[in-house]
Amino acid sequence: MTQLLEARGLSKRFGGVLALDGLDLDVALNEILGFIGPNGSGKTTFFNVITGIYGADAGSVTFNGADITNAAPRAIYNIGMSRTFQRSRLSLPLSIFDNIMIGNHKRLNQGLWFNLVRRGEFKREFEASYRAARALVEVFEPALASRMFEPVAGLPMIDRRRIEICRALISEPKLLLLDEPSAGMTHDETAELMNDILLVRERNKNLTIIIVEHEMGVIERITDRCVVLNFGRKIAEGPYREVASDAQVQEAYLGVA
Amino acid sequence: MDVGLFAQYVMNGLMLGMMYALVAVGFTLFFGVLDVIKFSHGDVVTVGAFTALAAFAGLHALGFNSPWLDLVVMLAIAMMAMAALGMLIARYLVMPLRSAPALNTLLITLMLGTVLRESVRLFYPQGGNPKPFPALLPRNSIDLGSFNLRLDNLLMLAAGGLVIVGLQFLLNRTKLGLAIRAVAQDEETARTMGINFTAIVLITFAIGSGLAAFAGVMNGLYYNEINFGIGLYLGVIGFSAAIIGGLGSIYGAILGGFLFAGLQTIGTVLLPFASAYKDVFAFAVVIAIMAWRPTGLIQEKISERV
Amino acid sequence: MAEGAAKGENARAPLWPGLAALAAATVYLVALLAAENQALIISLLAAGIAAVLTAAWLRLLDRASHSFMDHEDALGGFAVLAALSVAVFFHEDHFVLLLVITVLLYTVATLGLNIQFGYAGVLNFAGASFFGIGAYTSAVLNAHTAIPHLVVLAIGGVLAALIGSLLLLPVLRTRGHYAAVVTIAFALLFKTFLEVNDVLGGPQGMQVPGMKIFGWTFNDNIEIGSISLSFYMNYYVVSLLLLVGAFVVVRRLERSWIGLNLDALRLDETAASCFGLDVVRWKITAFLIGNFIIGIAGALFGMVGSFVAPNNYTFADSLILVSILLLGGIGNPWGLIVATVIVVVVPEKLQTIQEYRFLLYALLVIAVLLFRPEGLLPRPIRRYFPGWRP
Amino acid sequence: MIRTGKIITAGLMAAVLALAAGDVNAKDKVKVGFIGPLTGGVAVNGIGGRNSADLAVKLRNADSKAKYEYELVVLDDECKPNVAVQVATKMAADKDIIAAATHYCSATAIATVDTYHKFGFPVIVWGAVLPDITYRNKYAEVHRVNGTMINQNDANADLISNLGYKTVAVIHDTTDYGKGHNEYFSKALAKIGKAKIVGTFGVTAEQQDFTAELTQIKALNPDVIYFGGLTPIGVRIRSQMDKLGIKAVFDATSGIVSDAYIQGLGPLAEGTLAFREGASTEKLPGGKFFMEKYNAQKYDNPPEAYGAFAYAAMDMILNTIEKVGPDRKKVIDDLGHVIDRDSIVGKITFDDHGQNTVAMITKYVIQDGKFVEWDESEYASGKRKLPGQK
Repeated sequence: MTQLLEARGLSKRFGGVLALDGLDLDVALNEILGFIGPNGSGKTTFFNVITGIYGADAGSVTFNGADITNAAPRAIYNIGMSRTFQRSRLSLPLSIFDNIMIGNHKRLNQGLWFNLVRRGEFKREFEASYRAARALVEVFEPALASRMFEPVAGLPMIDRRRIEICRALISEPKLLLLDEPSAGMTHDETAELMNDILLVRERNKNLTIIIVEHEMGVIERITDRCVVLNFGRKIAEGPYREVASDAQVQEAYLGVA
Repeated sequence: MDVGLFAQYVMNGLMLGMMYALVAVGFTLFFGVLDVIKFSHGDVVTVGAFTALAAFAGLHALGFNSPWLDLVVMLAIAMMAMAALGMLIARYLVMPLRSAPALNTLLITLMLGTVLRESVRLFYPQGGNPKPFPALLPRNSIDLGSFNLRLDNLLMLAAGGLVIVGLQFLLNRTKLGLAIRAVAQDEETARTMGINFTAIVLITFAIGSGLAAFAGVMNGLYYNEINFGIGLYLGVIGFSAAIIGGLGSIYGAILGGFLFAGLQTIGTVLLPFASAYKDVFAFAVVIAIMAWRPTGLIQEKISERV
Repeated sequence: MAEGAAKGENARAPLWPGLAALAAATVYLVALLAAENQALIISLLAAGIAAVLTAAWLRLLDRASHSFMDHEDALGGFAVLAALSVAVFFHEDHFVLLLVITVLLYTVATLGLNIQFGYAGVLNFAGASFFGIGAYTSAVLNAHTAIPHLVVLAIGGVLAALIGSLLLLPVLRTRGHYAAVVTIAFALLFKTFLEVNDVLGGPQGMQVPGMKIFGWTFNDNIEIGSISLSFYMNYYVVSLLLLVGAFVVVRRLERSWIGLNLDALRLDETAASCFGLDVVRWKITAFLIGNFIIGIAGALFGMVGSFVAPNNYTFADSLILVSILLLGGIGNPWGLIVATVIVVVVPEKLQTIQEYRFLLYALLVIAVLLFRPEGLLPRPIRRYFPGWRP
Repeated sequence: MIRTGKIITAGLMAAVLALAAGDVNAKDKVKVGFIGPLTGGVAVNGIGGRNSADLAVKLRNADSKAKYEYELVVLDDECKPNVAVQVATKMAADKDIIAAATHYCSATAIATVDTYHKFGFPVIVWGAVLPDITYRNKYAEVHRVNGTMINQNDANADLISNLGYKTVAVIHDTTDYGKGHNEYFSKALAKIGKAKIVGTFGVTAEQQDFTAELTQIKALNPDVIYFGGLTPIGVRIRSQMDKLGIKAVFDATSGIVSDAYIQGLGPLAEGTLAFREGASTEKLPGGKFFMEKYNAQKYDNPPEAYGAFAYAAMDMILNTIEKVGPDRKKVIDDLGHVIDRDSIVGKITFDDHGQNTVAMITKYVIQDGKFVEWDESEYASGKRKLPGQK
């Protein structure tokens, strides 16, 4: 099967620390890849490097056949990769709709003339986007769909997570990066959120997902395959059960001696 | 240019730089602990100078006439009064606004500056006029060619230097300094270390404002004249100095202060008979420095706020 | 706010509360401008404050703001009528007209500032300097060239934007307080430059020839039959047009994807760039458009005041512009109008305590920042089309 | 006193009645204006002038034979051209104000003449000395009771040359005032041809630190430093001269003739030269009368150097209004031919530019903390010597 994302010998250094140490990684089209490892093992750094927030010190990244090593974040977003953040990074004073539209940037006409003068056309584009956003929100939480023009500041954590995922999904990316979606949520909330994610996946078969997660239950339930990182290196790879039983992993990660 | 003249320029630059540095250090201290710019700082300098002047008048009313005694008492009163003022400002204007955008803090302290300035102008007797400031330091001077070396300038430079060294000692060698630096590094950790955050902030503002009073008195002794406007200018330059130096870095502030004075002096030498352009020159260089080093020359702490 | 918007989702707010608020404000403004006896003025101000507080307490203000959200176009029209009626009322009173013109043009300037700071979060502490660039442009061009004066206004805006673009590199590279110092340094540099450079009149300043459009001289009083209008009426009309224009542009900007882009980059540059936003492009756009608007306002104000001097464009004046922004409520154009009236008109009317007016004004701003940090009229949530319903 | 019609339409009937009740069966009220620097570094001169004008009005209102009851409207020009244009516009635009005594600072007076002309508002300048104020244009509205700086600079150059000084460095503020002084002094000095100017430095009014300029001057080592500017920077420059050990004579103008200068410098003020047109107040014809009345009012400021002129200007305005009635046009006509009118500053005659011709100049030297007339000073008698005085 074809590879959507290929990382080769990817390295990133912060001062003395090697956050990524010659990491090789392949992500197949349409799979859900679990990305696990102890804190500071380089998971988030990996996300930040492939999304262009940090430049790589060595190695290369290919996405959908194109070399995106050290490309700008916006270029990477434009060719179909989008993400959520470990610490929720919504624009709190803005409405639910606005936050989702931020994720819709590449499909919105950004021309000055269009936005300021051609208000008729703008209205059509706006209404279309509103319908799309609303439909997407309904998948996650119908109750939110009627509150599209309220500030997200007023929402509970789980709803913020949902909005953040909607923001990442609205542009229909090929690859979705989820950075600890369960952080700061109860067990039940997490379960609920995962169902929603799977539901989205049902509708859009060719969506590939990489998920960083500490809740092993989640990983076990939704991933096709796992990669375990430690000290920026890949120490194991495979279906969750195999990986979980791997001695090295248990020592490094699950802490079981 | 002959040596004497050159020495004269250097002396002028040093005196200016010392005053700028003392003000800039205040800005950088406040920013260190609270990530805020307290723009009323410049006008605290003014109020400090006027407090000292009032103290002087009081002393004379009481019949004291020894310059040294006068000077010591004036400094003590002014610095203590400004320290108190600084604490009040921190407690009731700056800390309540911590949750608000940093611009609000900047603006509220700017407005406070206006209040202080206007109060001096309106409520100090004839506060609208330039006030003579007593020359309390020995005025003996030696003429070395076209260089007029004055004892009082030397004394002031020495005093300023001592103050800065003392501050360094306080910050690096004492428990209090450790606490201040801890707070500056990271508020949360500091709290967990059991440091009383509020107390440290107040003390820091007291120290910074005390320095402002010192700078104010120095300004008075140097120019032998003070007016309600001196603070505005000193404040803006002190702020620029702290910024080009790198907010949060004491050395940066000192460097920035002397750098700015240097620029002004160089400006005059480079543009003889157009010396009025010296500030244009100095500020242009400041902008250039910001383009070159967006976080200041010595960077310890990036300001993400505002 | 939230529950208000929730109401807004299903029911359209009625028009009348907004209209009532507008009418009340207009009458009050006329009264304040007309009053000359100090006791009267002070009691008027007290009454005004009391009225606003009670209105807020009775939640009338929310209702007004909702009807503004839903019927903005209509109410905008009425606002223009109100402005015109004020002008008619004081048609021969030179000074009052000048005062209101000042309000109009300061509002235009703060609208420009609002794009930069309120939306894009690009600090500009040199607003008065760019205002001054516009004013000096009209001083020089009106005196030494035959360029039509409407074109001069445009040139004023362009020059402000051009000179402003000298600051682009440092402004783009710096953040927070460091960005602040760049514009502060520019403000000081600009004023000192005007002061020491004789070509532009030095500290003495320059006279600005009055405006002429198609041979119509603005500085002559207008005689229509028996009634005579102050010559300021000419400027009043042009200023009002300029304000309406700027207001519409800023509104449409905010209520478009561009407004969204600016908010996004203000609130979280990194996240925004992860979703395809070109931070540099939009920062530049905001900075230039903002300065352009400020420059035009300045150019017109130069002609109105018929005199320019460095002291009009000091750092302190820039701060006044910024404090108008904060008083009104960052990002809310209607708030800007209210704040400008307060900042420009009130100190002017309190002449008997003229020695103390700066002091009181500063205390007022401090109070607002302490007790209403989000400004008098906080910016409501973005509505792309007033009264639009799914 | 209030625009009744408007207040009523503004819905404030009650207030009007209350206020109107006050004026029942009084003399007609007439408003006259005063403009001067009430704040800033030269405030004392402005306040002295205001008190003197106020005195003139008070005495007139106390006089039962007066036809009208006068109200003095006072505005502050802060000695800044831009502010001056604003307040001048405000005053001239108020039709109720008939005429005014205006301006101590030349920079403000020269900036406002066009405004007075535009509004047809008669003014008498009471303190500003720049010739252009009356001579640049030929405005019927503008008059001046005090003399210009030309004569004082002649006298100044004269004294310097006669004392045998050879080299002069000039420092002047870069407003029209300072530039004017520089121009006329240089001319006068060149005409005599004994001393030469070795360097000229323009400085701005806000400047605090002059060591840079003074260091250059020190290198030029002049006998005399001529200063064309006002008290605040005068004080700074004189004290910083001392810092740099510059021994030269400090030779200043009417701009520093003010107790504030002496208070500002203490002993350092000793030996400063200054010049003023007209006799010193004590020696004026009406000087004694003026001082008595002034002190009787217990003002908290002395009248300062130009108080007597402010009194004379205001008194002339009141006389004219009594004569021709409260009508701007008539007042302008009457002021058009003023010949040998008595006043406390002596007979006043306006030439075709409305300039009072005051030939007499008083030379001052500061001795023991007082402005002493040169000819009576111990420096003239040789008892004391200025630096380098032969």
